[in-house]
Amino acid sequence: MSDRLRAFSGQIIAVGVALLLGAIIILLVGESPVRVLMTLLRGAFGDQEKIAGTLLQTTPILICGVAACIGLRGGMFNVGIEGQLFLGGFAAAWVGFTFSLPAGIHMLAALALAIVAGAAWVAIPAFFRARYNTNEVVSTILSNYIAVLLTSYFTIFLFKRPGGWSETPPILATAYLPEIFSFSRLNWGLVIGLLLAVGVALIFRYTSWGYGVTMVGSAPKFAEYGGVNVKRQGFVVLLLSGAVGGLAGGVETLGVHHLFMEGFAPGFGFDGLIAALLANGSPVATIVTALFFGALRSGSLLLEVDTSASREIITVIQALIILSVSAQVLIKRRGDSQAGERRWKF
Amino acid sequence: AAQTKVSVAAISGYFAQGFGVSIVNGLNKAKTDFGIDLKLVDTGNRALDYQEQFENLAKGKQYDLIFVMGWELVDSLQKVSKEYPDQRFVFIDGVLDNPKMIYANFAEEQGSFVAGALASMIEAKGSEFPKIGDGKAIGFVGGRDIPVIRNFLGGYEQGAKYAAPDVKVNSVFAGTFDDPAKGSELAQALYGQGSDIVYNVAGPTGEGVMQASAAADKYSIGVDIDMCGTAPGNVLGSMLKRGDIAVYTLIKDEVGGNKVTAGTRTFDLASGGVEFKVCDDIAPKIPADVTTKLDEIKKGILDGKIVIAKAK
Amino acid sequence: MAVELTGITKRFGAFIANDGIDLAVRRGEIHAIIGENGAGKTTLMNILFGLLQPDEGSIRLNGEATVVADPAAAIKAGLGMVHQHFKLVPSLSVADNVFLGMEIRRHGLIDHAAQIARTQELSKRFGLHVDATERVGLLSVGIEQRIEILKVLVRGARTIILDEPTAVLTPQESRELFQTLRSFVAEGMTVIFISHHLEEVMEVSDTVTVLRNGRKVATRQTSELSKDELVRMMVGREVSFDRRPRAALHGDIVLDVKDLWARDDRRLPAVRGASFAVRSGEVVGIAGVAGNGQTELAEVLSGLRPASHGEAWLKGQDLTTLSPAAIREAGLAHVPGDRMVRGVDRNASIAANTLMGRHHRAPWSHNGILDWKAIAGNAGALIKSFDIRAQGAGDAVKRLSGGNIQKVVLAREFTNGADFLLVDQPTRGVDIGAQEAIHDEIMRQRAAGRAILLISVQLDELAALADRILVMFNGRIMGEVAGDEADEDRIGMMMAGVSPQLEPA
Amino acid sequence: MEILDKLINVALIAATLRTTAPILLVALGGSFTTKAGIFNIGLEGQMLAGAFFAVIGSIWTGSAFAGVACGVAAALAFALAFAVLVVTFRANEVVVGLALNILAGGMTISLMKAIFGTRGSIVGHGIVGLPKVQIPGAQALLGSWAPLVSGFTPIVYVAFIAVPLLVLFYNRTRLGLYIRVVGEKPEAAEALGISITRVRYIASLLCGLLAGLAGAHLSLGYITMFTENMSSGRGFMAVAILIFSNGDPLKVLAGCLLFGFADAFSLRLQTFGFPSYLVLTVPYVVALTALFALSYRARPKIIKETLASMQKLLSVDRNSAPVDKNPQ
Ligand SMILES: Nc1ncnc2c1ncn2[C@@H]1O[C@H](COP(=O)(O)OP(=O)(O)OP(=O)(O)O)[C@@H](O)[C@H]1O
Ligand SMILES: Nc1ncnc2c1ncn2[C@@H]1O[C@H](COP(=O)(O)OP(=O)(O)OP(=O)(O)O)[C@@H](O)[C@H]1O
Ligand SMILES: [Mg+2]
Ligand SMILES: [Mg+2]
Repeated sequence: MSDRLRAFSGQIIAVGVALLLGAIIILLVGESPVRVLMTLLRGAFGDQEKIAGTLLQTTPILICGVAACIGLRGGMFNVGIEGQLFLGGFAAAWVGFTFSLPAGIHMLAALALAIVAGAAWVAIPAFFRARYNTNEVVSTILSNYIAVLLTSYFTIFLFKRPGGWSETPPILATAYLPEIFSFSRLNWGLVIGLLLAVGVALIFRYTSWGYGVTMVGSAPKFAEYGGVNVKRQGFVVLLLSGAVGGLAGGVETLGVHHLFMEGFAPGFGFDGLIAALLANGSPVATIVTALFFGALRSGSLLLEVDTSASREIITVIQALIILSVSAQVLIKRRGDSQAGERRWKF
Repeated sequence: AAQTKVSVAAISGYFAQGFGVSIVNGLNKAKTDFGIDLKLVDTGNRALDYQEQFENLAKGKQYDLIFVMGWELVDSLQKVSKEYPDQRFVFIDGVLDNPKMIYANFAEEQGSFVAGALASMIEAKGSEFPKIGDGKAIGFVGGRDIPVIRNFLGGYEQGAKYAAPDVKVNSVFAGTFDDPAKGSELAQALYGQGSDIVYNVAGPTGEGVMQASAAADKYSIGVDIDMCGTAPGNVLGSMLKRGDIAVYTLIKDEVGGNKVTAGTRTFDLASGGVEFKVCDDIAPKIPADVTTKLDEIKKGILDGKIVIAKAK
Repeated sequence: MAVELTGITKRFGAFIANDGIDLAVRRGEIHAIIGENGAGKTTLMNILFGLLQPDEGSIRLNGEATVVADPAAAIKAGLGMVHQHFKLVPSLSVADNVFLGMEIRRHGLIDHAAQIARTQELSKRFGLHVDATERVGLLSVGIEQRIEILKVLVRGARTIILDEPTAVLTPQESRELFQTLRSFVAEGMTVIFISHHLEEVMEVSDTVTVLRNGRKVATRQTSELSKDELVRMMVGREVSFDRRPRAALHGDIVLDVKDLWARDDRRLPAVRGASFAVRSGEVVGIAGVAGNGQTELAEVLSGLRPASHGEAWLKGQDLTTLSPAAIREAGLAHVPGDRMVRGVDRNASIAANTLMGRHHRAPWSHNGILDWKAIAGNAGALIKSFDIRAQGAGDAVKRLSGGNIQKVVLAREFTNGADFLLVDQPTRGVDIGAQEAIHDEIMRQRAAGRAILLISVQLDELAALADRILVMFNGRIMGEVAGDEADEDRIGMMMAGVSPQLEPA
Repeated sequence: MEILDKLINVALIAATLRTTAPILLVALGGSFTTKAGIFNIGLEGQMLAGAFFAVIGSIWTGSAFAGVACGVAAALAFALAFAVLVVTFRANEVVVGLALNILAGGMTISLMKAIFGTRGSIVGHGIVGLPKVQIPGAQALLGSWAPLVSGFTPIVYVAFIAVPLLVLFYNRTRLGLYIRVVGEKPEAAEALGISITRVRYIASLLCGLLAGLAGAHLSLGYITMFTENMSSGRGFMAVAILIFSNGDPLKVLAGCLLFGFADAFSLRLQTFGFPSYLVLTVPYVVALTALFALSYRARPKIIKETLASMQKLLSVDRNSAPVDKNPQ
């Protein structure tokens, strides 16, 4: 237990170091770190609407983070969540504006297709990873670019809303994910994300399948020896990860935008991956890290209005946090072995 | 109540690109001239963020006018303007169906028509004009394939057809406003295929087009702001979309106690909000017949004889 | 004195691998170092060669006190080391490998031609025949070793350390090697070598140093020693070639292997036409020098490696057509040879480790849901019954000592209710107390009517446990010896590739 | 025919060379880390930092070459951070690489806003671009083929000349050899007193050097400006190429030419009425297809090797090996 405590305190220290570096950079771009911090806090938690706004930002990061966690558990780096999110978002919108179905069923159908689209999009990289050991990091990154262009093509050339900007027709209200409060766009997507995080954690902890997959990720040869079909589970894990990535897109479409547009939700896939990495692959801890990133994002919206710093300073801080966390755990572990474990754990 | 100090905010994801730059220029000029409070907010590119950003601006009731530029902001703008009916929003570059808002509408198809006409007439001269081959084609590089850009292209094509029907227009899109290298390659491809004049409507991507015209020693046409300086000798002219004039006039009215009210202001060839400027170093080389014809065309547009279809 | 080590102590965490070792090696002698697995031989040599730094103690080379900060310092002092695992670069040529780190250069560029010429010249001079232009990846282990020795020679070594040089060699290659070593000594060089083969130590060395549990037991002139004395010093007790008492209870054939072939990772045939059967209540041993196809055989039987030909029937099912999971279902339990990689997840708890392979089955899970209470309870029981020294089932496996990790593996595999136990090197790196316990457990399993295939490089282990011993050489089963007639000479001959039919003893 | 002429001509080849150069440079940079056994997904960020600081340096000093030096220095700083984290702290290289990419993106935008007041792009402001090198006599000797050898910025020549230099480097120099050894068999390097850490640091920095040049080429050579994220995935393309070329300079060249060509060719396809968004996916699709196809092809090679080894074995072994049951 003290191990876990030490890891946790290390994580906190690392975040602190990153924030300190961030403060220096803020000084460099000519702003006051204190003012930036206060603005961020106000922007993230200033009133109930702001808090809801933070949770709204948290939702896609959380769901993408869970998608990443699923992959990481099985030793797979799904860097393609971004693309899966775009395709899922488009698929959900397509169901939403093409069919008319009873409320609820319509929404579920749209989410289902989003899930299928996400899974389908990762299927080819997953197949090649599982069968021929093709590096999934590169193949999923490259497929992101294709996904974004492809959904733009669908949107602009095939389904453009007449007279509108580069966007599809709006989905029918029957497909909406209901909002939770009257004063915010915050919707049941957050609940889906939370349930998903807890559910995935439980599945990994309490099912035989989850045990096998965890072993594939942490000790593949052991898993193979124990009769786990390493290749198949690798494929399945990437597929599930992609499915959840697609779901994230569906949730954004049905809960927030109610249509699909160009530049739908750029960067959430990466944010989610980072949140998952920071949480060391634990879906429940991802709730915390996603909330942290959500608060940063949401706080940053006030940053442009109230200070002269760019919102991108947030991105810089995020990157610094990841870097210092990835370094600090290793300072401790450095003496452990000579060979160096190059797994995703850091 | 007469206002002692006017406070203005502007929000967009495109302040760095040609048209955005000209808006920022206008705002800054207004700031210097009238001492207004000015806040620029960059939306970034995440659709999820837009609505909160509008709310953050509108909530304090601090800004008299909020200028909004960019079609991707429309959905959020509509929602927020309903939530804050007292807040005056100025939507730049288009007209929406909300009658309570202020619209600054630009007739970019008019300027593009002139650009197309000039380009095709010069192309039709063939080798009489320096650097022109006998390909009888002109080019167009768009940023993303979206309605506004299509409207530019439409005007350009109609103008070309009107002035020299046998000159072909080759149009391509970079798919992005942020990849000048791609813009340069696209332009060079067009030049390589015999289009001697390329009109760019592609933000920073288009910057690559301008630079390519210098590299290939062909012609380019700039957009939004005066781009004659980017490749002297190779830029025929620029289709100016005077965002600066639009915001400056609106703010001037406001400061002068003449409150800006809902409705559409059109900035077109007639009002000088859109204008085609031939570069000074090129102007003397343009044959007289072309200049005459061009003036006729401009007049035709002004008195409504020439009707330009807008792209949907 | 070529080498003098005084009071060398090396700790890895709490574990003491070398404990105050003194070692003196005279110039011009062949000095053998022996000891059981894990006695600390490699560690000591690594310290001498600068790959590890001692926590205490000092080193004198050629009479001078020396700090061997890194291998470069050792090389400079005239030391050379041929490692237990070869350190050659497969994609480079022989000459490039030989000169790696001391390339011959002209105008700042590596002069491949000169390197090749020098390598040919050296190889001729020392009788180490190699083709300097070949790529190392294509060569056999025997030749790889020659290259390693050339590497050492070209660096001007006068004292050569060889860590288990014969473990991977055929007897003939070993003989050639020793001839070479003797010629070195004749030229005034010094040789230190580590070996597990007592005969070759007796035959070749001038002096022997015995290590046990990280300490030096003694250094003696070889000529004054008998093999028995050596063995006693090594293990600290008389080796019992005593067989475990047993009742004959051979039952039906459980495993029937017919003409089985398989390839190794280099895609070369590693198992070649193995045929044998194992009955219930029987321990069949497989003897052989490491690397003669035993590992591959075990992997094929457990489904981890495809067979290229042949069949292996386990209770009516052909294992070669089944997945590892299906083979487990069919009734196999497997104690893998490389337990750290295959046998456990070091970072997981003991409880999680006892789960592998049966996580789909009651009582560990019901309908796909794990029952962690039952799992922990079961693991606790195993900890008790297998005498695993741990604080509890929640302990991470990486905190256990090697022997206890092995017991975790055994505990899991032996309680699976499988009819066929595939046991690969069960006592490698395990201390003597634990060895006894493991042997007891294997005999208990035999008494319970399991069919057991025991792979081991330790003949005494096989002699003690096996009812029959099969000897593997170069992928083939060379012959069979009844356990109670186990005779080291006969088995040794077969291990060296001499077929008993061809050369009747 | 006329269409073909319009599509495939000297201009297309020249365009291919231009589009190839930046990817080639960054991929050659990655070759160092690949050969040294480091998976460097951070190329994209190093390139972007190089592009940004090259522009800053050029504005600041008024000299294109000083700008290039600034860009290279920035990329080196990123490479150094990468090396410290990955080599010394042994952090996961994918995590560090991705984080550095994100850092580069955020930092360039923040600095742009801090320095120029707006984000987006930097044009004008006195940026001095690299001059174009006109090879004397090219026009006279080659006529219409002259654009293939003349009229590029110096870095383009550097990129292509670097290929044979790297071949020489890996085969004939000590450092090159050590980089290969450290990547292929670190134990061997360690045993011979070659410092793995030092070699990996050097490889990382060499990588930063070329990635920085690639970035500077984008913003001062290819065109003269900087835009947000102007590396546009070229670094990732390079990583894809590195994976199936294993960092061998000639294979890297082949891969880069393939993508350069796909890029240049697809841009031309648009003029024939193909939808722009689909055409724009072509380079990525080509990269992915190549990645998949080449990892698929790794299979038959194993079979061939096996056959060869079997034959070798059979010649000494009288017993004939049986027919494969499970050809893998
Ligand atoms: N780097 C290390 N970290 C922790 N323990 C180590 C390390 N290296 C060796 N040991 C331990 O030190 C002990 C001695 O190891 P060493 O390799 O010297 O044994 P050995 O006598 O060479 O055995 P073998 O005959 O199996 O080669 C072993 O128990 C081993 O597990
Ligand atoms: N032991 C080593 N570990 C790591 N890198 C090394 C080692 N020895 C040399 N190198 C690297 O190899 C490169 C060449 O080293 P070398 O010692 O040949 O340099 P040099 O002697 O100055 O060369 P020259 O004098 O021939 O120009 C250097 O970059 C050096 O850093
Ligand atoms: Mg050993
Ligand atoms: Mg050893």
